Amino acid sequence: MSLAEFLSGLNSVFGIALPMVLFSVLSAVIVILLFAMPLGGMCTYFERKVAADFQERIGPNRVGPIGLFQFFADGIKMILKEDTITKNADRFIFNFAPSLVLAGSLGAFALVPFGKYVIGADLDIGIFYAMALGSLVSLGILLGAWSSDNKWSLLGGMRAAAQIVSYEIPLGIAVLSVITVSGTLSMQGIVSTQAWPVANAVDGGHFWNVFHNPFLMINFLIYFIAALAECNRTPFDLPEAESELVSGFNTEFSGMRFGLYALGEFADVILFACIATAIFLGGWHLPFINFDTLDLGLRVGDTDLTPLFQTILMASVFLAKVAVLVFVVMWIRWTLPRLRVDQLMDLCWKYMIPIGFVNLLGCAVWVWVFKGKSMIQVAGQLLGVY
Amino acid sequence: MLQQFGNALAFVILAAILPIAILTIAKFLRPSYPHAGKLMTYECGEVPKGSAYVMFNNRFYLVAICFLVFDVEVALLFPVMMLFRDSVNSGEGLVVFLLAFGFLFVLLAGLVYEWVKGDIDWVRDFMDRRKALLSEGQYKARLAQKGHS
Amino acid sequence: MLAGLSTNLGLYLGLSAVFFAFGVLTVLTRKNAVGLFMGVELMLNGAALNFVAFQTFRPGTHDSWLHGHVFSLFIIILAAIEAAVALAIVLRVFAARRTIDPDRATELRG
Amino acid sequence: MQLVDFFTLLFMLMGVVSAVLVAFHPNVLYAAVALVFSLLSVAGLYGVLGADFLAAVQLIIYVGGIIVVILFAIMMSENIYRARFRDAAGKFVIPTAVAALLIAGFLKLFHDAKLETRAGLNAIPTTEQMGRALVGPYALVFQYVAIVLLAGLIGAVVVARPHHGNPESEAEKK
Repeated sequence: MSLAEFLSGLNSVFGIALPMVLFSVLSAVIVILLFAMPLGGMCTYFERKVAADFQERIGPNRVGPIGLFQFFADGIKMILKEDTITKNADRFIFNFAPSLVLAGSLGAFALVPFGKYVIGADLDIGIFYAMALGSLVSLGILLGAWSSDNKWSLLGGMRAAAQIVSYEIPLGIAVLSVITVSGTLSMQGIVSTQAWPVANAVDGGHFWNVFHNPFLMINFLIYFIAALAECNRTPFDLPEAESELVSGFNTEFSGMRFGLYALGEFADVILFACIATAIFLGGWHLPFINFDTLDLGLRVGDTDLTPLFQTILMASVFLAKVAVLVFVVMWIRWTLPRLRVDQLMDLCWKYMIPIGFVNLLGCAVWVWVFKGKSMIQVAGQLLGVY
Repeated sequence: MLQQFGNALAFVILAAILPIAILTIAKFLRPSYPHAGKLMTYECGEVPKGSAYVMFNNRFYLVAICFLVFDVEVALLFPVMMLFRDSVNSGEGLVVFLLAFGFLFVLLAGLVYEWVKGDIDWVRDFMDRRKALLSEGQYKARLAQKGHS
Repeated sequence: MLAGLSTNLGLYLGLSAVFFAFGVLTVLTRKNAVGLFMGVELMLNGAALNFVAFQTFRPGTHDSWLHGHVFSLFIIILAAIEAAVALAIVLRVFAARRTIDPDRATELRG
Repeated sequence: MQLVDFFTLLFMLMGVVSAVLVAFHPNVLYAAVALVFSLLSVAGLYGVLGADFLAAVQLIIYVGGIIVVILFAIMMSENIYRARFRDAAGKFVIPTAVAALLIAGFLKLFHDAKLETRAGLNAIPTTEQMGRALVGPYALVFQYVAIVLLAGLIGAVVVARPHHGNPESEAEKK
């Protein structure tokens, strides 16, 4: 009874295609439990190390070789801390709100394209579904703040919800301009249109969307700023501003509940870095070389190992870009001061939305004039390369 | 396509169950000595008075209303803008362009209206900043019209 | 036992009927304006589900447009607009009357 | 039995139970949370029926927009959030009878109609087709909805505006 027989025997249980079910549950477990959560934890450590370097101090180096296991220590401490639910808090909603917040941020990791065929769920409405899950986060924060029956957490929760809700519009406009250029909603489709342009290839890529046209560059900045605001990161972390609102909507959370919200925030930062890399910075594409046509010629026995190495190469290129973006987010945290509420709302409604719409119009005109070609392709044609 | 939906659903279900699982695991591991002091809502050490649900600034509702309308606009533009590149290649790009941006500019008029009327100013009676734009006479007239001293 | 559940049109129509009926029930029993509005939302969802079910089970024979899906898309959009206006009215009534119990906000005078 | 049948049953049960809660729960806030679950179940059913774009639109506009607006409205009216008023059960008799009659009538109608079943749900992506419909036969409706949205936006903002000399600001001054 070898494993193969056991597995093939499985798919007749109740007639459900069990291997497919196992595959999807396994991919969910791997991406969420082995990628999103540990990386979220590591980010807390990286953030403190980066902050230490900016302020010329050493940062955590007690736990583990250079403090690498710091976040394990934090995690265990959080779990062992007492978690009190105040007397007149809504017990049911108080326990149910963090699962909404985490469902929104961790659930969208299904759409992160690590490699050509390596993606949680290659939906045809990829990026649109990611924005839909983003709306669950604001609902979870609002319910969490409301149910803790505390003036400060309610005000902080309302401000956080108003901020996240109103910054979803510039985010949507930036994604719209990417869709105008790439023509498809599925994440793998958007990434595949960003390959390095090959001379008169039928469906060749037009290199990274950021360099597709000048309007899309500006919309990348708008996407990045709106993503910062969505994750409540400085300079938009007014809802948790320690000084004014006593730590905003998570005033009443203690113990592991607070740990979950902090983990949710970092999972959001990583998620938006991954999505920004996938739709703006060309996912796993590098300039000048196209991975899928790269034949490494690695053959062991009769199995061709090229696809395996290609996938590893693609995933590492993708994760390198994500790391750069996450570093920039941390970098911004220790350089920019915090915005007031009215500056925050003015920036969104009076500056980012109009600029986003103008750049969306610019993108459409560019696609119409140059028939969807990017700056690089047009320049190549002028220089006679393509 | 249903298989991809199944994968996405597996992600969402796992992500929703995770916090509940972690919290129940943590419930057994952690100490729990609730006494009156801990169970009071935190109010910088004071005894909390009054309910937490005070009536507050209705700027939140104007933001919620504006968000709803512009979110609908973005959601409606998604399928149309997705078609735009193919329609340009197949020759009818102008029609899609005019329809999409006609829709967009009608709603942008709403944003301009609110901007001019000062509805999306977060601080009510934002007249002092507006004063810089108006001449002295216009500002006095504006104040008189609003019935201020 | 569960075979063919998802491919049976009657179930979807039955569910949309249940949604609609509970929407009517919510409108009749809720005491405040926001509760009424939730009932209307349930009714709209029941109708939209009906359109989508018929589009999937009986696609148009003479053209391949997704009429049912587009129709329920417009239902969702107009429900959103209705929510915006309803919130504004509820805000006004609450500011003027300090309560949003429809029974007590009956006078039409200013 | 396909896995999709299991999820269809799950969504339907979730929908019915949450619809009952929306109608009968004394606390309005819990009714709003139940409404969230019924909207999620309808979004799931759209997914099963193959309308993937509609499932995402439902999530974004309903769960991300309307429920947030409803919660804002509930949070503002403070006297009902905690009110676990147990009003007279009599209030539920007539409406429940009306609802039961409605459900019985519809179910009988659908039972007699011998509605057809399909071999399987071949789900094809619908976003492209929806976009073509919005630009094709429904182009006029598309522009008309823009004007309705604009009217709704300006109307809601004017009504919700706090000052500029309407009765509310006099009430504030008194």
